[in-house]
Amino acid sequence: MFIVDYIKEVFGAIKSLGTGMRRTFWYFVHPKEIITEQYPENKENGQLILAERFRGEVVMPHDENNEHACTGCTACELACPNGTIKIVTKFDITPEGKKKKAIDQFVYRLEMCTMCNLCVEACPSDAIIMTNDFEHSVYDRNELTKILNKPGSKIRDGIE
Amino acid sequence: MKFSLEYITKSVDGWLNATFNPTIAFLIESVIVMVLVIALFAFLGLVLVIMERKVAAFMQIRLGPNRVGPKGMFQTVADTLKLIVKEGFTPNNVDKFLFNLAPFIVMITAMVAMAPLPFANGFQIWDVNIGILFITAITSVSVIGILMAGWSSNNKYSLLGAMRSGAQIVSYELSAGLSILVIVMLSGSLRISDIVAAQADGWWIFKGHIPVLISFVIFIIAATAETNRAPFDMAEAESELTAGFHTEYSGMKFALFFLAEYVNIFIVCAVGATLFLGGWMPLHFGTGTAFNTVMDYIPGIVWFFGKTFLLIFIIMWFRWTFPRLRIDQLLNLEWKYLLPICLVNLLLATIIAIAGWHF
Amino acid sequence: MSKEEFKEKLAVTFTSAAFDESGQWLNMTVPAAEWLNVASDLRVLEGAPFDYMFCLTCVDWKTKLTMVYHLECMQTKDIVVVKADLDRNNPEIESVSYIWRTAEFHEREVYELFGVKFLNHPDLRLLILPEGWEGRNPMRKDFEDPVNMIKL
Amino acid sequence: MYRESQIIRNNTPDNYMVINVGPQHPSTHGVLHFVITLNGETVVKLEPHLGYIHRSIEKMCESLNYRQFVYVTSRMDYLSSHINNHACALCVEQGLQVEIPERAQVIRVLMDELTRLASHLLWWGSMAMDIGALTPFFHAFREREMITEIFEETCGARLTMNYICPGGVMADLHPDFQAKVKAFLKQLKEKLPEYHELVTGNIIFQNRTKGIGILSKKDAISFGVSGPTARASGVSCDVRKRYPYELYDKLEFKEVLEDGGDCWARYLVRMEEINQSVAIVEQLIDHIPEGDIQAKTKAVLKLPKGEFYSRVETARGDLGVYIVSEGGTTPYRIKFRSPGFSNLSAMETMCKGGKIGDFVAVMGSVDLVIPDIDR
Repeated sequence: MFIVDYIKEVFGAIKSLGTGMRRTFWYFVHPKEIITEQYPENKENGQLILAERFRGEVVMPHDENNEHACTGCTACELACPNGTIKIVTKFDITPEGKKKKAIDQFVYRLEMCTMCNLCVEACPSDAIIMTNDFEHSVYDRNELTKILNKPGSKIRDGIE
Repeated sequence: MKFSLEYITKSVDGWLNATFNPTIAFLIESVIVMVLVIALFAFLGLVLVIMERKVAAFMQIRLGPNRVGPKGMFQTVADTLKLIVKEGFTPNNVDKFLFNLAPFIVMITAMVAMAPLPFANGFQIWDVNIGILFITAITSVSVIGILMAGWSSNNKYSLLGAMRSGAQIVSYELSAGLSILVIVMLSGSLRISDIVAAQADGWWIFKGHIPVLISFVIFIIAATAETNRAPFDMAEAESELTAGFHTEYSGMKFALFFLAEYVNIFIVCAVGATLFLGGWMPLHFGTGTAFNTVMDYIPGIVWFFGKTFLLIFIIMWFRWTFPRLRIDQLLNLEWKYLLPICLVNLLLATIIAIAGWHF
Repeated sequence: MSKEEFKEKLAVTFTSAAFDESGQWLNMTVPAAEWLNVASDLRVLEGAPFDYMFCLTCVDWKTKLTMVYHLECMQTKDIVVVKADLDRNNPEIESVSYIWRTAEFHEREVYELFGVKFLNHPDLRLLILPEGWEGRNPMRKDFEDPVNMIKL
Repeated sequence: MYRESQIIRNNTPDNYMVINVGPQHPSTHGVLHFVITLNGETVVKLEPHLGYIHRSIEKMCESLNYRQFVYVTSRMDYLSSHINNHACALCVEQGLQVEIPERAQVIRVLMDELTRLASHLLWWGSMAMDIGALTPFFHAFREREMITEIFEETCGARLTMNYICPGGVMADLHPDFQAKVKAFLKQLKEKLPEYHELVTGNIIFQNRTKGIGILSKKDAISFGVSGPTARASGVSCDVRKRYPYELYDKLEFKEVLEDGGDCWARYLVRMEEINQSVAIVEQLIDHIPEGDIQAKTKAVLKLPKGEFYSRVETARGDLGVYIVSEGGTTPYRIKFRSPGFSNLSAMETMCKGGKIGDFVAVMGSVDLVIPDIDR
């Protein structure tokens, strides 16, 4: 009958709305379900856990003797799709008096980097790695152009 | 002694009339009332916005604003400061007069509609004998402000939003009015203080049988629609019309729209609380029990605001749960469902009122 | 149907087409002038109507342009690739928007990127590029843009 | 001469209103620009204008070698970036004729399905948001966040992973991977009924979607529509079933078909696809074989002269990668057949005659990702 259908429709509608409202009210009275993380605070209280593989920035690790593993082979420069890496080489004079190619500056332009990991994959001597530092904001764009090898550093012995 | 604001208002009135001549006393009283209303507006704006944001956040498993002040309580103060400082931008080719007038019309109607609201026993600005008619009449003027804003903005989104809003408010006035009529019939008066007094022995929602329950539900729906709140926020319809009729407004003019929206919510909820939930009347069960005595010691103004904020919470709860209706469905809902139900309901209520079956 | 069987079947209908079955799918090169006839025949082909065009593109071979149409039959899962060579200086080919509606957008894209004119296209305008780019076709191999192109 | 249908282009009368939806509009999910002609509230004509974020990825790829160009494709359909990378890897492998180790294949399929889950979860939230319910968006993001954390742990990034590379995958799975995926599946199964309570059962939502934006089966095929949008019209077009790649022919899952063709059918298809993806992940998660994660390939890849085409099923539909190689280290011409582009062309048919609200609902249900259209 028409009237019965009409009333059924109305009550069905109200019931469907009621289930939704019950769900939101359940969340309203269960503040423990809140998943917000407070960004600058969570660094201090230890909630901010970054995955160890998270790719934030390319760095060149140096050991305690200020030595790195980069031979200046430019494999990373070739692998980079964006021209982020530029390697400036120089010639060192070894104690034997031979000329040896070494890096002068490992220029890394963070503003062009897409964190694709191809340079790290390409590096034959594992000289560069990705760190999970993600706070890159600076006031001047020039600060994003970084020189990865520390001043005075030299290549570790035994890496060709 | 029970706390009542009536003594304060009476003694202030008496002192003023004794000290000054009646005209000056009246003027001073007007100034006091104006200051109080504006203070209430500011208070409502600040409280309702933070309440809405917190309710939304908790339903959406978020924390909500929590940076300014303790638990983010001063967030709205900061927002208001920002809106005051912002440039009140007027775009090219707008009808400047109407464009600047519209927010004030919306605001003034909201202010005027507050006149007959009884905040507590005897704490009422103007106890006019057609109080409830006055409120319904005044609140429907605000649609003119919205239409003005939409038309003068020289923006198609604004125009669409304003037209939607016009159609919507004209339709939902009907069911809001009819559901109010049920209470008016049962109380036998349009004067708000009489309606409240009629609920001294129990709120209408408890003693009015099913017709009052139905009209309460319909009133809440119509109130949501009349204040352009989701799921009936066709005038703004964020995902369709960006911001609807106030797309082009910024700065303080936008703040006025924003404030008026929240004040309107407060007014319709206060009307709902007065008509259905007994206004400032405390909750009573039976007669002369200890429970009733305890309830009597809670001041009327607390009851009034408690009930109003409960209704406001329900309306916010709607907003953060439901999807938006489409404009034709919105009108269908009114003309196909709410209006017939309202008319049948009115008939039932008439029978009950005539036969005196209500408690 | 294997590629060979399929080729034999098509070769009966399309006498002017050259077939190449070395690739992943059966390739079929037709003269540009006959493309519209071939297309409408393929669309209603007996047993395997190619009703789904999933790719339409163009390749610039520096001496010529080649239109590449990937067609699929929804029922038999057969795929045929139809190619048509165009003159690079005045590339023109009949539009197939009326046969496969998806071609309308793809042809507009090819029109602006390669400058191929589609005859009888319902709405041949620039789709992606802003106004004023008519005649400059960025996907052609000899396109030069001194401002926006960065050579690594 | 065969004619699919008459394409009628009328000049609209002067009293119709033209509004620009986009490029900055809350419901276009990006910088898509629609010029909509309205008669009152009714959509008379709808015309997309593209190109606001066109990066010309096809031209860029012509100067990148076969290892480098994969990362760019993550930026096309950023919600299914694993699947995009997968398509490129498949195409290059087809040219190189290399066999992928089984472990790598399983990892790829797992990642694909997790991506599909993440994409559909985001779609669910944003569709509800388009219709006007804001709360579901945050609820969907809670589950999606778990997937992005899984990706972050294994792949090193949350959105543009560049994890699947020609020859296999870039890194081995993180030791916690299986446990985390299982925890995620458990949570998703717990929360899915809530999704249905919040949105699916809601009478307003049903009224907003049922019978809205109907795309007939004939039109769907003619417009080249693919993915869930086409399957909601009854077109069986799941590439995973029709032209199986990797392990998909060995897995048990259903191709979800609906025949309504309206927003509601599209909604149901995607919701059911969530269940199917969960089923696929459950089949594989306990049976990841040991072995290599990469086939042995040269440092610099060279494809033989020829044409290679690979098709995969992304969360939005059929993604095709068409490489024309001249034998060098870079592709001579590369074409991405993106699902969004074809789906977009069917928008006018779906929206015509509806209201503005219907347009928004269609927009939500078709689930367009603008960088995918603009490439």
